[in-house]
Amino acid sequence: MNTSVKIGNTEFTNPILTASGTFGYGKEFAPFMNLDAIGGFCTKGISINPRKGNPEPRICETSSGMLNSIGLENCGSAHFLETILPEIAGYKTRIIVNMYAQSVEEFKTLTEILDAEKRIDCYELNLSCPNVKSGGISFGTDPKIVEEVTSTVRKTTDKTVIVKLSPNVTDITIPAKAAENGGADAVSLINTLAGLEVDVKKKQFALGNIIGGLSGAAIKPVALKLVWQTAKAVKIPVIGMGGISKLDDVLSFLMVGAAAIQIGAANFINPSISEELAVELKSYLQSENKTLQDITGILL
Amino acid sequence: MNTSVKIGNTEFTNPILTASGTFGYGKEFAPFMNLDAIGGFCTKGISINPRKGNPEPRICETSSGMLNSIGLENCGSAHFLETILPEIAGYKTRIIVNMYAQSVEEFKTLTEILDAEKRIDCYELNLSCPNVKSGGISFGTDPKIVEEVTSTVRKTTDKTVIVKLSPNVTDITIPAKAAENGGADAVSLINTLAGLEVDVKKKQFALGNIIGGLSGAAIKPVALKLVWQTAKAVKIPVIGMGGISKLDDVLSFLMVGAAAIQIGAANFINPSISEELAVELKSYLQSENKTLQDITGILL
Amino acid sequence: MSFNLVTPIIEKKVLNKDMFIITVNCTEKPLAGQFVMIRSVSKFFEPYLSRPISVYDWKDGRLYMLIKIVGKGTELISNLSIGNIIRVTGFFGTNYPINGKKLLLIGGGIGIAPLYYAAKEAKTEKTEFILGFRSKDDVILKEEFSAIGTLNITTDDGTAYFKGNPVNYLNENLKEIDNETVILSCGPKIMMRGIEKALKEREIKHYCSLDTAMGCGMGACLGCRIEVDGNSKLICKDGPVFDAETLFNERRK
Amino acid sequence: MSFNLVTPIIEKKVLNKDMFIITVNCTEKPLAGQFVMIRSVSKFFEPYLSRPISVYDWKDGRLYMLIKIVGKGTELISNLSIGNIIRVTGFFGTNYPINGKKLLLIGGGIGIAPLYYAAKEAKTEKTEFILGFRSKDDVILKEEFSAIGTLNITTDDGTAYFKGNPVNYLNENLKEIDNETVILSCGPKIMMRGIEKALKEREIKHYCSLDTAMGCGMGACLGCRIEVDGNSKLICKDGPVFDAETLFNERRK
Ligand SMILES: Cc1cc2nc3c(=O)[nH]c(=O)nc-3n(C[C@H](O)[C@H](O)[C@H](O)COP(=O)(O)OP(=O)(O)OC[C@H]3O[C@@H](n4cnc5c(N)ncnc54)[C@H](O)[C@@H]3O)c2cc1C
Ligand SMILES: Cc1cc2nc3c(=O)[nH]c(=O)nc-3n(C[C@H](O)[C@H](O)[C@H](O)COP(=O)(O)OP(=O)(O)OC[C@H]3O[C@@H](n4cnc5c(N)ncnc54)[C@H](O)[C@@H]3O)c2cc1C
Ligand SMILES: Cc1cc2nc3c(=O)[nH]c(=O)nc-3n(C[C@H](O)[C@H](O)[C@H](O)COP(=O)(O)O)c2cc1C
Ligand SMILES: Cc1cc2nc3c(=O)[nH]c(=O)nc-3n(C[C@H](O)[C@H](O)[C@H](O)COP(=O)(O)O)c2cc1C
Ligand code: FES
Ligand code: FES
Repeated sequence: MNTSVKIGNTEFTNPILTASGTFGYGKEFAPFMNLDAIGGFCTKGISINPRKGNPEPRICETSSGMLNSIGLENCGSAHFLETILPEIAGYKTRIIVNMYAQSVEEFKTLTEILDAEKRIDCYELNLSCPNVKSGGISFGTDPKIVEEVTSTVRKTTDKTVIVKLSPNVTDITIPAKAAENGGADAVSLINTLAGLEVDVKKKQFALGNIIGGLSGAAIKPVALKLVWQTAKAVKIPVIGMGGISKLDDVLSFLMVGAAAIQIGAANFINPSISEELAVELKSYLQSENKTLQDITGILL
Repeated sequence: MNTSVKIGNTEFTNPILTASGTFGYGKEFAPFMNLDAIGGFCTKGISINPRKGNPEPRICETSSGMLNSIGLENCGSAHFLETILPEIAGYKTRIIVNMYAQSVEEFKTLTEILDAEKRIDCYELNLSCPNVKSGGISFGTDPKIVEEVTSTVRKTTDKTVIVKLSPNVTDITIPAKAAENGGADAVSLINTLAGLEVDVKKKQFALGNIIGGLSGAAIKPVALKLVWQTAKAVKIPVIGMGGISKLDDVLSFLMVGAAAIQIGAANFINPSISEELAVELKSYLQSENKTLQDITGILL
Repeated sequence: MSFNLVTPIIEKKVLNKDMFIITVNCTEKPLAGQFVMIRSVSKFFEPYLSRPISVYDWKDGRLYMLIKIVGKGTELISNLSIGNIIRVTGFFGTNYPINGKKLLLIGGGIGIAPLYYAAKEAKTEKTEFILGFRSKDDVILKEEFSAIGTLNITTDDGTAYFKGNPVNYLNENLKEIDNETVILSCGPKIMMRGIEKALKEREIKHYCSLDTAMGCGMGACLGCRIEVDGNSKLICKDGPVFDAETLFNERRK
Repeated sequence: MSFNLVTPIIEKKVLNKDMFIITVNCTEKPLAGQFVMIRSVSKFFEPYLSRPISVYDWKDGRLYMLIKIVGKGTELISNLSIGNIIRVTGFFGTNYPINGKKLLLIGGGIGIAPLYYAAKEAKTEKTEFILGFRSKDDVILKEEFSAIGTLNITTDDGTAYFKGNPVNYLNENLKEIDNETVILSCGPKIMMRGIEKALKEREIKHYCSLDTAMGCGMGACLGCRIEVDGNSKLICKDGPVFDAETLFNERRK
């Protein structure tokens, strides 16, 4: 049963990937699952220099979900290349480095730093982070900047370039088309929904950073709608994510047009869920006597 | 313990209101609660002429929430004035008529039709409905139209005018300020988040209309963030709603700056929840020896 | 008068792997065919919506509910034990007309639930049931139903009683049913439509109880709307009992 | 070796209205001070995150967890019965150093949980406990703890044993504690900070176990980060056991 998916020049053995920030650098999950059982995984968002991230508390539980304001704490590109990549280079699964930068130049520099590394298969550009140059409003909201960042990275690398979109926009198809025009191999969506929680007893915000990103089953309907809308608006593959926790969720995203999916916060609930869903998807396709292409996009 | 709140020229006995579309026309809940125990309620969205609404299925359960694509089925302004209003006129609680129209002229006409009715205390303009004139994109996304609709209605009535905002925008403070400039007495937010669900077994969309509105506990963090943001951006009162199901939720919205709150889908879980929360709010304030104003906006 | 109770389960009887009966105190008296909305009461809102459940029986201030485990909500309720608290709101919906001289109650699967109380409340000369089950070991409540009417059982796989579904049984016995008989039915739509087709040349009244996912159950959310004869009806308020002839309009074809 | 078990509760002991012990089979052997992430397994994701729970005891392939009902998650687990399935993942975190000649284990409230297994695993000449409770009827597991060390109990309201909290007890008995003693503590932050203050002029080693809400418990979400001596540490991975001196740096003041 062939479940492989081609995105850009990267062949994934199956469409089950894991989402940035919820899978560490992969090795944290090795004790619990066979990393080669999934198509690939996204690393924590990497920036040129290490980042401390936001003040505590940084996570807070919500109804059927969680808020996080980690603030993209990461080890920085140098440490990633020298220490972390060698530890995960041995796996066969595809490695997608999620990139975090605060200007077009930074995205270019970061790509150049990483590009020599053969073992990195794809880049996922996190465009929902604040663009310091334009007063902190996120990159993802201005199509011109989305296109500029995408085409700049496109010219700097032959690796597969995935542009990750934020749901906190009026019309997500605008940044999606801008990424397509910029030469992206695919778009991935959705990043977290902006939200906050109040600790009523302490009469304080629950998160140190006040605003955080909402993930988990609660946001799945919003993610499905935006994936369906985007899959109809662009020709490049769409990678869907947002609240995926069971096989039906995987199938829902595939049916509305996602070529592959990413599992995020559900990795915290069951560290081997991504492998389990890859196995369940195969047996579903076998029992229905269908190929992946048979169900992808049937509701478009 | 005085818990009253003044919005425009309307005095509410307490800040607990119920949301349009989740409280019918009020009388459906009379067998289960004392309607005068809450500050007021919003009617189902009323349009000039009766509307059939969307095809079935029209509701679908989600994780900690529900999707609806009712499509603003309602009895129309004439039937509302002749048959329904007389049945609820006897209650003391404030009556807020939620208005649904597809053009500025229609909003004006609808206001004129309703305005003679003394028993109607406020209007809540539902600006998250599609604006047929501008190709169905919702009113709420274009600040010019928001301001035009608001000022048109403002000039047509002395009743309290509340403008209800959709969360499906990049920056909700833009339509909020436009409503303020148009002369709105208050803004109320959030309306539902756009979303969809898939019935995997039937390989179909769960809703007849494909896209529906997401309500319930799942969306509360998003609603809190948008209410906090809006309360900081405008001077007029903000009425907060989105997933309110328990006292802590009411307090959270008040603390981030809501002058009053609306309970929506939770009315389906417990038909007397709005009365219960009004009672619980009073005893909370008594036990904390605080007035409503003491806790409203302490986190702004 | 309506009620909105937060009340403990006082009795629980497991009939087979997916059917059980739970009992709560409820002083209000229901009409035949009415239903309640129930949910487990906890700090969580999962599943979010309450579930519509018919009155299976009501006596001495006690409400009995026959429940089949279908999905998340009914499964959660099935895991509750005596003493656990549930919210029960009701009674909702219109009633089965039960003043007919002769009653024929046709139920499919869990559709049998509202038929017991309806038959018990009816003052008729002749009460007969056709109850359809998948197979022998799915058959439940035989004594209860036969105590209040002539019970004919069908099993789809024929492992016992009449082989076939209730509509097959009806078609084979149509001649014995006179025009004074009123048919009350509940079950899958295809069964109710099948009954209508069987009654094509007949003047027999047939009321059916519809099943659909519900938001509020009390006429507020407009989620259960269907079109009957071109106009909007709410299954929870204008139903769940409808005149099958107008609903399916199979007889004029 | 790590494990990710979906396994039934095989034993449950209720100690008082908000404390209980549950047991599951678990062949892996933990180190003193390590913890697991547990959640009830159901179709719903409420509460969403798993809860970090220390190893209270481990013997003959069985893991014992002492749990205090605080909020939604611990309450849900408390309602489970023998046979109900839970997910248990672990073992996470660093261990208490237990090779000291003399051990003084100080616990406050539910903080006593990791101290039992730590003391049992330690090969020491002298093991002593100071366990603090709110009042007399909150005192639990007296036999268990006194069987493996000298047990001193404090109650905030003084209704039994020493009146005051563990730090008051420590201050009153500081002289008898020689510098060879290693202190292991777990409980509210103010208690651990209080111990550090008491040890101002002393060269006594003190390791404390921190408590915080956790997302993954396995070093992937970065949600449990704290700053120790200016650099980023993860409570779930670089802790939960920390050198209290560096953490609170009360001794240099
Ligand atoms: C007026 C009325 C009276 C009823 N009386 C009874 C009764 O006495 N006993 C009893 O066991 N059940 C009764 N039902 C059906 C019962 O409400 C559904 O079985 C229940 O809502 C399913 O909920 P769930 O959480 O188990 O399934 P879900 O987890 O919600 O869904 C599981 C699957 O069942 C489907 N489904 C959900 N709701 C319904 C529904 N209402 N009908 C058919 N399929 C559905 C879903 O589409 C899904 O595919 C009645 C329904 C109505 C409308
Ligand atoms: C390493 C470690 C080991 C632990 N070992 C044990 C143990 O052996 N036995 C035991 O009973 N508990 C232990 N805890 C604490 C336990 O994890 C929390 O009590 C639990 O997570 C609370 O979850 P809840 O759903 O009951 O509370 P929630 O419903 O999540 O919250 C209720 C209230 O408690 C607060 N709260 C939530 N989590 C924590 C927390 N971790 N610490 C303090 N307050 C919290 C919340 O802010 C809220 O105000 C341990 C915690 C850690 C980090
Ligand atoms: C703790 C946490 C950290 C995250 N960090 C990142 C990140 O560094 N970069 C990024 O693009 N997305 C990040 N995300 C977003 C996820 O990749 C994903 O887009 C989002 O959580 C929705 O998917 P889910 O509901 O399956 O989690 C993070 C999410 C969580 C919960
Ligand atoms: C079944 C249903 C019908 C609704 N109808 C309307 C409507 O007619 N007009 C409107 O402005 N909002 C309508 N809403 C949105 C609610 O008023 C409210 O803004 C939203 O549900 C968020 O609040 P909640 O999470 O508390 O339900 C409806 C919501 C539901 C669930
Ligand atoms: S279920 Fe809400 S109106 Fe019928
Ligand atoms: S709890 Fe996730 S990294 Fe520590």
